[in-house]
Amino acid sequence: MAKIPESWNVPTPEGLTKEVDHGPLSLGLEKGWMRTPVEIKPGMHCYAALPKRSVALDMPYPRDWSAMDEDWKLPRNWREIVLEGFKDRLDRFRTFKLFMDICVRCGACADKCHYFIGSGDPKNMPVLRAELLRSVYRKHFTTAGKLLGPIAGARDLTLDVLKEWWYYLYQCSECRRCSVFCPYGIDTAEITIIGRELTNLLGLNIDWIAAPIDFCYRTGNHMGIQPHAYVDMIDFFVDEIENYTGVRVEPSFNRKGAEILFITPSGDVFGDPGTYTAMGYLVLFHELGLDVTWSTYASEGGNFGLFTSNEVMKRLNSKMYAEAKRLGVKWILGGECGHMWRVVNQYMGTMNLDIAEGSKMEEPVSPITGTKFENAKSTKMVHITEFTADLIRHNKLKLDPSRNDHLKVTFHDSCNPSRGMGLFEEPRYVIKNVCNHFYDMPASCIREQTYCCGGGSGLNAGEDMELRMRGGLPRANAVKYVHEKNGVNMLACICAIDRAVLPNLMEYFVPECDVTGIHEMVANAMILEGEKEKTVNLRGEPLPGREESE
Amino acid sequence: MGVNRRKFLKIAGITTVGVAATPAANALAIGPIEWLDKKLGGFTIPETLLHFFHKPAGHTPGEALTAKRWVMVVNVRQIDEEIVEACTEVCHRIHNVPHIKNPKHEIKWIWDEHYKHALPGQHHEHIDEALKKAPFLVMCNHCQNPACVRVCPTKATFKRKHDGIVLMDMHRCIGCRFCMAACPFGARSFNWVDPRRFIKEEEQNREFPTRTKGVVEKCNFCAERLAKGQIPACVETCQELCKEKGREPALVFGDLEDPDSEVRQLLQSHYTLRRKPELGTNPNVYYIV
Amino acid sequence: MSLKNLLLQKRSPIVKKWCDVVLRTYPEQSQSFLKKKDPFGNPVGCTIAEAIESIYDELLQGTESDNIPLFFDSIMRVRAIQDFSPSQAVGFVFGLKKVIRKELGSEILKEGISEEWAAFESRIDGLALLCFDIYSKCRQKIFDIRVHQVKNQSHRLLKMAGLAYDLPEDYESPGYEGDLKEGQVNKHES
Amino acid sequence: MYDGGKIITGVIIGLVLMTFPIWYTSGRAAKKPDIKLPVKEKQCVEPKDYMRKKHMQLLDLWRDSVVRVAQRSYVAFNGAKYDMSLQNTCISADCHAKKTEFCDECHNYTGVVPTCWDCHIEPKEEPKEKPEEKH
Amino acid sequence: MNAIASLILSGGAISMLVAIPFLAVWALPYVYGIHLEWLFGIVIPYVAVIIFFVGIVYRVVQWAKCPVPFRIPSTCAQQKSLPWIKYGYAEKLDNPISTAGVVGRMILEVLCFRSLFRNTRMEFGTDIKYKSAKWLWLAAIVFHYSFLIVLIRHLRFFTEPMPFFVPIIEKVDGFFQFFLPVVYQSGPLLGAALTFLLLRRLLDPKMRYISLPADYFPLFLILTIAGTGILMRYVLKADVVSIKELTMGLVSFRPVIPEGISVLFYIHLFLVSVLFAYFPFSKLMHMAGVFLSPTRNLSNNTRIVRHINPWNPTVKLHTYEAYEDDFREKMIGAGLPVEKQAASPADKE
Repeated sequence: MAKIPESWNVPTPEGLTKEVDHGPLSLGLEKGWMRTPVEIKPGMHCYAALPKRSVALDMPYPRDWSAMDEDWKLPRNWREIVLEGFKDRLDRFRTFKLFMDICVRCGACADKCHYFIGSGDPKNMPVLRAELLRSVYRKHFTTAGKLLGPIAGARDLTLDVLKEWWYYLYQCSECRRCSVFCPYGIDTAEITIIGRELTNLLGLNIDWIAAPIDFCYRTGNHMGIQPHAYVDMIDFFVDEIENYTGVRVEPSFNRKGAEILFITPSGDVFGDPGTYTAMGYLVLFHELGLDVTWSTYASEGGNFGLFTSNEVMKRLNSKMYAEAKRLGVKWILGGECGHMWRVVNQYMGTMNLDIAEGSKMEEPVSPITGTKFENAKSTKMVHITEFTADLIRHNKLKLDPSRNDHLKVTFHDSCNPSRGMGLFEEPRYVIKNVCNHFYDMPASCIREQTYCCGGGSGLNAGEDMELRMRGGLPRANAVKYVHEKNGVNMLACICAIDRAVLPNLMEYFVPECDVTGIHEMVANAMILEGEKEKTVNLRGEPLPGREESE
Repeated sequence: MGVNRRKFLKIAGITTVGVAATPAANALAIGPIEWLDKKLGGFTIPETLLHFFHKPAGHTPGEALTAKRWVMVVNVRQIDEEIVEACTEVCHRIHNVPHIKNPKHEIKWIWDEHYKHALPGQHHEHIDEALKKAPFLVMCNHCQNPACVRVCPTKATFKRKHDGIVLMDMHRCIGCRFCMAACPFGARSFNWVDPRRFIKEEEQNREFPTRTKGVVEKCNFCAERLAKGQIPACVETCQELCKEKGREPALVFGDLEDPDSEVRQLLQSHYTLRRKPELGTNPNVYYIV
Repeated sequence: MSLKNLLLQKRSPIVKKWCDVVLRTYPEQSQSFLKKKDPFGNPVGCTIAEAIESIYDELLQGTESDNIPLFFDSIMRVRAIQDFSPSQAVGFVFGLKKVIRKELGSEILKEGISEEWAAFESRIDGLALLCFDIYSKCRQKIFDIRVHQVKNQSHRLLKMAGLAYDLPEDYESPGYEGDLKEGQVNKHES
Repeated sequence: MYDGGKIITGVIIGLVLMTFPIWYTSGRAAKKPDIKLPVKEKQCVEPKDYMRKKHMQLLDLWRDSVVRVAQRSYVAFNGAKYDMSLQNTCISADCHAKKTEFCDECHNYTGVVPTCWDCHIEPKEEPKEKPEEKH
Repeated sequence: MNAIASLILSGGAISMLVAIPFLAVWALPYVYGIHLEWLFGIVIPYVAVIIFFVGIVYRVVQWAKCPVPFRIPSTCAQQKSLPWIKYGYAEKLDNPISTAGVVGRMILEVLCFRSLFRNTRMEFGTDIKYKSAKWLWLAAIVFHYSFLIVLIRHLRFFTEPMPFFVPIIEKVDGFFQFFLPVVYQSGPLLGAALTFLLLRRLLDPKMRYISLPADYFPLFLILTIAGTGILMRYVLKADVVSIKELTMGLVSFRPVIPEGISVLFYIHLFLVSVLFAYFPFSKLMHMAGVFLSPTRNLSNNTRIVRHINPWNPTVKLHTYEAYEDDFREKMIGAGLPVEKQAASPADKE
């Protein structure tokens, strides 16, 4: 008789009956989390970074390894490296040191994490995710922990602990939802960011992050698109726009002397449905006659360095100011992107503003309306929904929202612009002006309490689909609610990762709902000068009620 | 009773007497319980618990007047303005009842009422003129079935079991005024203002407490005088005055349950009325009209 | 009394216990959370509770309703992406038998309706098979999405084949001569 | 140190608030209560130590006994009988004649405000009390 | 460390802490004739208070020594943006750009526990209803304020004459004037809140999972302190005058050990000393830490004002020139402008 391969993990019949019939709840007899070893499961983590990714950025210890292997091929002195890195970061980040010290484990954050909600894995509670690091902090950096050990909640940094770190640090999308509810503002995202820096000291990145940073560093964008391909791609959009609207837009690239540099995540240029949003930008700029240029060098808004380390983030981000300075633009316009805007809002000025010294950059002013963007005075970068909302407010766009009448739209507040910036009203204002049917999701799922798409912070790979689906479940559930209640069939968002992750999530949980960027809807609603009669939208889909007129 | 309690304390070894033992006591041979008692120092069984289990703590003084049911008989025909004034004055003085001019804030324990208000059921137009105008002395009726007691949320007002007097425990009154609403005779007054301000220091009776702002008060049938073997102040004053005037006593106080008492005889020989008997509170003040 | 009436009578304890059977397949630490009645804060628990109740009601209706697959779908869609082996994911259906036996065992014997019960049991078995079908479809969907994602991401690029940038085979970092294993192609490429 | 100015200011404010009793007292020793004991009576109704700790509970017992069950005579530990009355027994000419020299000494010292005197009338004291207090 | 082990550990620790002063002050004099009141009444309290102050300052200084490289406030409301987009009081407080806003946010955070208050949840019915899940907030706020009031009330033992606010607080605290001595509401409330917080940790499996001995210990410690205090006030009556002599001796640096103080007081005082000494080494440091949390005490104005990172690293960049070198020919091929024209083929690698 053929044997069943062991890796199948087929349960025995006895095991099966056990699964169904559980005894009464044990009260306090369960094993403590410190003694529950991590079990790395497929579908719940991303593949390890390929060694070649580490070359351009000189990331340490590139090697061929896999999380499922017993041996992670760590350097011999890995403990010293991690502990030294830990200490170094304790001295450099007050956030980190403070967050290691003051948590009282009140549990306010426990059920706020979308991964915990969707999976029920207790180690996905933000407090416990942070405790994974805190326990090691206590053991190695506090007297009480050194003396009392597990009594003080301290434990040694062992290989199992490191694996546990890695597994759960890459199950956090750094969305900061827990931080909103924490009485001390402990930001688990901050802890995850630093924890991931530590894993990177040992070359333990995931490929979905390592590849984009590597590509971005060399080619300017995550996809590794070389300049000519980038231009080709946009040209392709130009043709499609002409096809659908009858108007030929003329974008320019790397053009010196332009007034505005436009930077958007490359996801918008190369992945559906972001591409339609990119076409939306093109239409908008053309219609306004904006003196704007795209750059192939700074062709990426997103910054996976945020998910890798501070230094990498800075290296990738520097291209924005460097390019703005080289081209002599007055200010930068940023496309719809999530973590790009967290970096721009919270890190860019601090990290790289010195690069812009001596450039022609000045406080952004909309050339169309004359509005000064005072809130971008220092960083000199304006969010495109701020820009468009201002245009609409000043009636500078000819809009026919009824062209979007077949859409019933809801808006997904992307984590980063929400809790790292506070961009709530601008996108809603734009949506409400370009379509007639807008329904917000319930209040505990939007704005500062918004749920993550489940694939943020570099976790939008294909191999961790189960993780993404679990994490996205609360979001999908809320969309399903408005879908059933209001017939919502379009989920708008202002984040390229959302546009990559949410379609999969919707396909699984709410198949009737599609995903769009806001500027796709803006462009669809715009009455263009010299346009032909519109029968299709930017996706080439026929507009209901208009197809016959042709 | 008190002696028993002391014994209990000693036997259980829970008194603190041992702690305070003087050197002389130390010299004496002490029993094991007292020794333990001493060693335990601050660790005694809480006095609060004793308090809980050992009410009452004292005993009734020997000279006290006692009865099963105190009643008062008022002979309306014998009362004149002078008697009313004297009774009111003495009552209010010894009980530190403030004299407040503002009728809204007025406090009264005993007062003069019109016949038609005092006995509304017995009133008609053609009643004896003299009766109509006669001063009519009223006070708390110390009802057998007091509505005020039933409504009090803190049991601040209560009926004394052994003699039927309805009393107020000012320590407990929270000023909710349910009792005032419940009392059909308007016998209760609420201290809207601090009463001490309205009692001249030289007129204070230092042996009787005043009240504070925010409590209800009323006639107590001079419970504090009964304890000392004295009859209520108004009765005493009235009887003296009546004697001077050569009248029968207008106020008589006594035990209704005692067949030989003066009140029983009066009630047998006279036709008496009580205020609002139809309400079923069963008042203990009787009027001879 | 017929089995149906008994089942109706004991509806709420049976539904509650069946729900508990499902919830007990989750880690103990999250069970109390899963019982919270907050459809947005606790979508998993609420979906399960709602669907279990509806399935039970439909089951009592007797007629093979079209709705049962829908309710199972809402549960299985969640469980298919969670940490369960297929047997664990589907096993809760059989739990209903055990729950009913515990609640009504003696009554079934007393009333002499064991034949009716046997028929009901085989209906539950049927439900389990249905549930397994749905589970498989959900898993299939996940794999479809996975494939779709890879296709979708490169679909524009494929239109202009050959333009994607990748490392040259012989690329070597100037300062670093580590044990790079070139040519090792991962299953995944962004 | 980063944000040193703000943090040090905060720490100093915190320290000043938390050390309030120390600088408020500023090293001077507080005057201890000085109780004037009765001249005539040598013995209270219960032993001194008992009275020091539990007089309030005794008085509570008294008041309930007097007001609610009309038992007014207290048998003291040595068998003597006392009228249970704060006004007429405790704070009377024979015993603790002056409230200010007895009750208030400890009560002011420990900051306990009894509600007794809201109703019960304290004994009269000569008005020369006040200048005496200033010494 | 599971819940039972944690409970046994912290419960055992508390029992020991009670036993030490009990045996030392109560038994030793009888058994060996040794009097240690001076140790528990004077030395240990002084040492504990010194540890408390030095420890807190040390910890805060340690935190202060770490820079705040980035300005990363959690933005819990609309940002300050275009003038016509609503930026009202709620926004100024939850997403501040000015110092005033930050101060307001911190006041709400520290005095009203704003973030815990946010904890709402929704329930389905025919309509969506918001149901607040504010028990944690309520228990936390009751606990902290009761504790504060209890502390202020204790000033009556540490000041002579008392400052004006102490009698006021006492009066408010004993408002209902029931029982004798008057029951201060803060005592039972403190006990109730602590019990709730403890039960919450024990009965909710996920709370039990995340709790450490270090979470149970302070709860037990404060409960025991409150318990001994309540015992002394209402039940086992302590000699308040002697106690005040001792405490006043402590604050005026003329320590004395008066006669007649019960052992219960020494237990109370010892546990308080333990709490003081334990404070700087424990999670209780959140008292100081809450003021320093960079996600709450910074304004969201990095796009308006540049924030400086003191250790802003110098990093290797991939410059445009290097980029153009990599892709020059392809760029020229695609019609993109270049800074340098293509080199002759011979120059190339």
